[in-house]
Amino acid sequence: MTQQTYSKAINQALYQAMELSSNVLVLGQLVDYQSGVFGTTTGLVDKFGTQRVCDFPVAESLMTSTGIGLAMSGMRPVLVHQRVDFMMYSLDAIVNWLSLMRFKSNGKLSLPVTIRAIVGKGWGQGPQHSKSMHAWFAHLPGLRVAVPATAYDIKGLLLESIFGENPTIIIEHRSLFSMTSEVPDIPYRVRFGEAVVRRKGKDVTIVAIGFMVPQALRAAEKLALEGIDAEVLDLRTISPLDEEAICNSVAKTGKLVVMDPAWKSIGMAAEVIALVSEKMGSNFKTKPARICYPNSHTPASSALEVEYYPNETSIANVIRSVVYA
Amino acid sequence: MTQQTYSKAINQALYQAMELSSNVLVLGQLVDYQSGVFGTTTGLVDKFGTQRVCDFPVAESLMTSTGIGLAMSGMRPVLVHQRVDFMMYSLDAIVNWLSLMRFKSNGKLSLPVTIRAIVGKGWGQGPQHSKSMHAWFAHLPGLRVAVPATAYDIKGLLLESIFGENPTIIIEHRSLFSMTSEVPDIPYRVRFGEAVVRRKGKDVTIVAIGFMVPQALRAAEKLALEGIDAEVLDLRTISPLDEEAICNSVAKTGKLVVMDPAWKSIGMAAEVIALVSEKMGSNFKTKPARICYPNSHTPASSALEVEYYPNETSIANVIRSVVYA
Amino acid sequence: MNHGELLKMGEYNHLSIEGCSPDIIRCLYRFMLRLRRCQEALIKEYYPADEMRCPVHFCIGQEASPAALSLLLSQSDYLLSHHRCHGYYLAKGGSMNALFAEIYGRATGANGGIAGSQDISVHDLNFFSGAILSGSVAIAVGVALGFQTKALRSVAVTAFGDGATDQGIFWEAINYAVLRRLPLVFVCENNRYSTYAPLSKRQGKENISERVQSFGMNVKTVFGNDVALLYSVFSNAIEEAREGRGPCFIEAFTYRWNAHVGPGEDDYLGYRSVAEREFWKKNCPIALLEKQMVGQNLMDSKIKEKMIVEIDQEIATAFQFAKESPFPHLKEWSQLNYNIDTPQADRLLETIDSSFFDQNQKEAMPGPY
Amino acid sequence: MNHGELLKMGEYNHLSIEGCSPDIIRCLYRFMLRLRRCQEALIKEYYPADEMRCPVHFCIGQEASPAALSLLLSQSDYLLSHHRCHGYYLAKGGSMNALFAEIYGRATGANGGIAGSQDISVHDLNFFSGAILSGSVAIAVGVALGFQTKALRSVAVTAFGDGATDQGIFWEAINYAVLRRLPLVFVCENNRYSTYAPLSKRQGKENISERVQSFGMNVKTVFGNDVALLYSVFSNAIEEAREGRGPCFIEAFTYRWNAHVGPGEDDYLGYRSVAEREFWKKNCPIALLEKQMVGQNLMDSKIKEKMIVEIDQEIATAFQFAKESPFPHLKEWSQLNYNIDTPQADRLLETIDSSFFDQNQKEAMPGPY
Ligand SMILES: Cc1ncc(C[n+]2csc(CCOP(=O)(O)OP(=O)(O)O)c2C)c(N)n1
Ligand SMILES: Cc1ncc(C[n+]2csc(CCOP(=O)(O)OP(=O)(O)O)c2C)c(N)n1
Ligand SMILES: [Mg+2]
Ligand SMILES: [Mg+2]
Repeated sequence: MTQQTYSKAINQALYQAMELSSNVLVLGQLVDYQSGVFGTTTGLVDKFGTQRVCDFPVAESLMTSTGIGLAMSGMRPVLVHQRVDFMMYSLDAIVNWLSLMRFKSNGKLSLPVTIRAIVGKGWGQGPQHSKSMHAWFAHLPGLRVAVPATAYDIKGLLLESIFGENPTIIIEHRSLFSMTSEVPDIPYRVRFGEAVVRRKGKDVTIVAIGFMVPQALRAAEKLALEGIDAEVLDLRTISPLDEEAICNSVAKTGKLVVMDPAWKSIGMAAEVIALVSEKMGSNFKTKPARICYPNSHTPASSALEVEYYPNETSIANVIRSVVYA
Repeated sequence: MTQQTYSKAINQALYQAMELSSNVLVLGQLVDYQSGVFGTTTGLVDKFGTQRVCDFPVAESLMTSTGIGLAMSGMRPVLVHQRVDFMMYSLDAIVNWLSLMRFKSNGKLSLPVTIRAIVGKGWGQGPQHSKSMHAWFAHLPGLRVAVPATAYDIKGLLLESIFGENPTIIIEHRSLFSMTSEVPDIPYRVRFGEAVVRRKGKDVTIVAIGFMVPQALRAAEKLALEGIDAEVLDLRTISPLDEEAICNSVAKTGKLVVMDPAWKSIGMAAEVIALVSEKMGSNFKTKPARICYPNSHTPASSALEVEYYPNETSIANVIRSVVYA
Repeated sequence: MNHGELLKMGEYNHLSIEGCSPDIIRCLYRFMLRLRRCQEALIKEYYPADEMRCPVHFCIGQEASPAALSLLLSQSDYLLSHHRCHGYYLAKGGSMNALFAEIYGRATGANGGIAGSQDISVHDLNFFSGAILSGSVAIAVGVALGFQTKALRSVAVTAFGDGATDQGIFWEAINYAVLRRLPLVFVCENNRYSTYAPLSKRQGKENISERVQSFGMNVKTVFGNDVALLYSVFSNAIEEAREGRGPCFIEAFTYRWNAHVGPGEDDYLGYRSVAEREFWKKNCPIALLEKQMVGQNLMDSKIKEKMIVEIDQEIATAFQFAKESPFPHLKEWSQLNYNIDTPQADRLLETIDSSFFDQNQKEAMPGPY
Repeated sequence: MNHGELLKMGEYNHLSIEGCSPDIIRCLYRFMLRLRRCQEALIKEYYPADEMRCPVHFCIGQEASPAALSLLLSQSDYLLSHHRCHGYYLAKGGSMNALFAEIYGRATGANGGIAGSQDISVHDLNFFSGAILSGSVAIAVGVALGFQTKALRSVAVTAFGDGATDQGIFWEAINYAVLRRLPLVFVCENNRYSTYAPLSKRQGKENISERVQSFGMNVKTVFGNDVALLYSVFSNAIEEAREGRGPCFIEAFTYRWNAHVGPGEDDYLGYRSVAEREFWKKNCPIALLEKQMVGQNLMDSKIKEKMIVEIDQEIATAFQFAKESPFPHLKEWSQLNYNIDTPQADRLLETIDSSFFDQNQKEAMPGPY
């Protein structure tokens, strides 16, 4: 067990997966250079060679189809996209083939394809380098979707995805790459559909996703000084969703804030609120709220990024308004 | 004002739009054959020629980009996809270019591109011919999304979209094509963001989208015989969403059922429930409910289609359960 | 070679069965006849029975290519087909019973009634198809890459129409197959049309193979109704691929007799000429072969009669099987879409009970890229 | 022509300014020098100032192609560029002030600070760029189709790197441009690399132009650092396109001196050889032209000095403008993403107050397709 960064944890998961099974391949642009997609694939090619660590042409569409074919032939490919945005070229393969092969084969063939997709933020990533799109993937039947917030989780979920049997999309927020947590050295699993309570509290439930988790925790610490005792639930995976954990927490606190690093409308935050409403009806003590991005593309200017992304103040304000409504 | 089918209303809207402005073009596979995409484009080529009614290669990706370029050069293209499923090849163009051109041009350039996308159902359309995906498009900033349920609305919304200034996706459910309503002969508009109450009622609000509207109305008639007085709200467009109309109705009835012809999770139905929760908190008299498709791809067998799609009985049951909870 | 030139040719008289063993010739013939009669029977039954409730793309006139493949692929080879897949499904050893039952939407169908005609995919047969154009071509690349990585001697074959070559992903697939020298054979059945749209309305130049060749691919263009020729060309290509000598692209010029989809005719739309249809009907792949066989005493009316009786019996059985089979019933959608088992993860990964995270870390400001 | 062959060439000595008017030569030279110095200045200031907070793709070594275009396009022509767009932006008449301000994220930037370096798009200039590879190539097809439909004499030019030709949509665009004979000129700056990956690692054959030609396209391959040659080749292609004689594809072999992105170097990654870099630096497009100009008395150290002073003054002004400009502020995201005005609809469409729908109709069961 050592303290490790998120990016190093990814690197370790890939290394261990490739060691554990010769069926594991990594495909993506520039995965075989020393820079290694922000360090996450560095060194793999030295150990496993270019047949298993494949630099791919700038043809994202084909790359996903190739991943599907690899899985059909018994392999367990990991596809890497430097940005979720670049992956948009491959949506046909994801929607019309990857997500539905198990279904259309009448449950006979599962495709263990893992897609790592990185979200940019900051330094003027702008509208073509900062999209997350995880709500899209979670809406689609047949896919698992993880949005890990910690180094521990990314390693465990990546391994679980590679050695699981479903196609999986793992959304990795670039801003988390340097954050550290305790990461066991052995190959371990984190299961899909199991949220984790990162902070116990009784006044309000904060359901947080991915990159919003550390922000929720910091906000909770800050609000604790004012006497607000927030519970922070890290969903970890959004498909499947740990409905029970969400409902249990809201049953206790009666108040709900959902923090989702994505556009507000028709996203995961709406799903969480709808879910609780359906299950618990009028048992909300106050009106629930979403903390998300505006329904707008991302501006490049740092001055506008500050206004676009929720910050400590705006987050705390929303939580207070739900607690004291 | 004559009684007209949905498909004929589309045909008329296109014809009138092309007559009104030489900037209007129609692009799509087989738009210039007599069969005319289920009759919706029949005859256009005879009047307007192949430069304005363009049969396009089976290259959906390029087709959308071409539409974008046309709009950049001052045209008002209408793109036609025989199935939403085929349009998945073009999502890069939609996500990374079409939806964000206005934004990235700092509000200087709007792209009046209209995309007509048809949803299949029945006769074994199966998993690659029946997806709707409207929640995806509505989640994305920068796009307008309409899901017209009547011949009257499709004509007005199509014209409004062609002569409006935003990129718009119009989801047309194939099962509606033969349904009729009164359709004025003149070119008229139906505005985005204006829902319509199709049936007044006081016991429960049924928010219905597209293909679910006639089903909601039939269910309401049936339930009226049992003494349930349901209000049916047809959203007509889901981006923008008529939040006021939704909240007004629920404020009156206190009970909410959302009928969305799409997968249940993380869709429009979740958004509607979340929205009402946020605005009205615990003012629900009973737990709201969604009537959607299961989180599953569509089976081909007619026996399974019957189990997959909500039917009169299952719809009435859910509404009853919300009313009498 | 292109359709325009072929049309001027009159009756094709290059077909020769020299160098092909009588057994193989008989098998090719029988496969084509069986496929033809099975399609014809389905067409005849489609509307009267009104039980085949899914879009079906029949392949009458295009029997040669699946016939040739039927003798060349082993179980461990993969065959990936487009929507017009009945012939290829049978070529990979699929049963007629399961085919009919799938079209009838029954639980005993090749995919339990889930997929319908255009998405038949049977893992046990290593056979896959799908309705989205070019999709399975691109997926075949991955299958072949898998074989190469594992140093297997298996081959992937992907069969598709000229329409697939409109799509950009097709060209990505060609490029990558060449780049990696994949054990992959591309079979393009160029029947001139994508639905009603002729090639000349969709592509700037009618030279698919030339373009593919410019990517560095081995290509062959052949008259696609000459089954003996197809057999030898496919056989070479598959052998080369199997031996690690890289991919091959074969363009087979052929023609669809029936409507693009469904049991009817769509000629009333006027998208193809009478002369063209006549030419191709005159060059029926079955009749051309039969003529050669008769000339060499490999076929006579008695043999044919016997074959027909057998085949028709198989067809009748398949109809009966399909019609008597139960419809599927489902209560649980989830498991059909998601696999809840994790045998590999169970075996290889540890379960740990812990999670530490320092919540006071600030997010990083990434660099310029 | 390909990079490997060029490398054996030593110093390029075919550059000739014969047949080009001195005025044009001077303009080409000045454009390149201005672009070079402006890039160098941005690079120098990038980290110390720490105010250019967006990814920037510099184009040192690749000044010739934008320089040549700068003299050939009118306002009504469209220019669509990839991410490495500064040169093209200036070529289309963009101001240096607005360029710098955009990179500095200021309200006075070309896009008000919204877009950043790699997405600069200015409708008034008919200039557009974007970070997603091949996207703007495909969009250019639509622009050209618009011109053709309106029978305008405008031309669309799209500039991109070799990386864009990896994408399938690129080949869709080539096909369609040929099919419709669009007034469209493709300018491919082949600098051998997509980020660090050389062409040979991404494409089965190093023959982009040959492949494009097989689609029926007119193609030209040229040494991309010979600005006079580019000028004449572009000029012809644009003229042909303008006259309705169809599209053209020009592959210009060139080289990026600096890192793929950002102000630094990325050679430490070892992805390109010293010899290669040396070759290209020796064949600097500016130095090659200067040599010719000096030979013909079109340039001497005094003229150059004067140019440099002017250019550096413009650059200093641009920095000052950018740094002194205010940051943008936004409260209303909605209007930036959606246009609420509907002038055309207001003018053309009637408003009606009614809606009838017979709710007792049953849905239709569509046919097989
Ligand atoms: C992506 C996509 N776009 C459009 C279609 C609709 N479609 C179904 S079959 C077909 C024609 C295919 O022609 P071709 O590939 O030549 O095969 P053929 O039908 O001639 O055998 C088309 C366009 C589709 N299935 N997928
Ligand atoms: C669809 C997509 N995939 C990946 C990227 C990441 N990317 C940015 S620039 C680049 C290399 C482009 O190379 P090329 O087109 O040759 O232009 P150059 O940078 O050499 O000028 C890549 C792969 C992208 N921007 N878009
Ligand atoms: Mg065809
Ligand atoms: Mg390059």
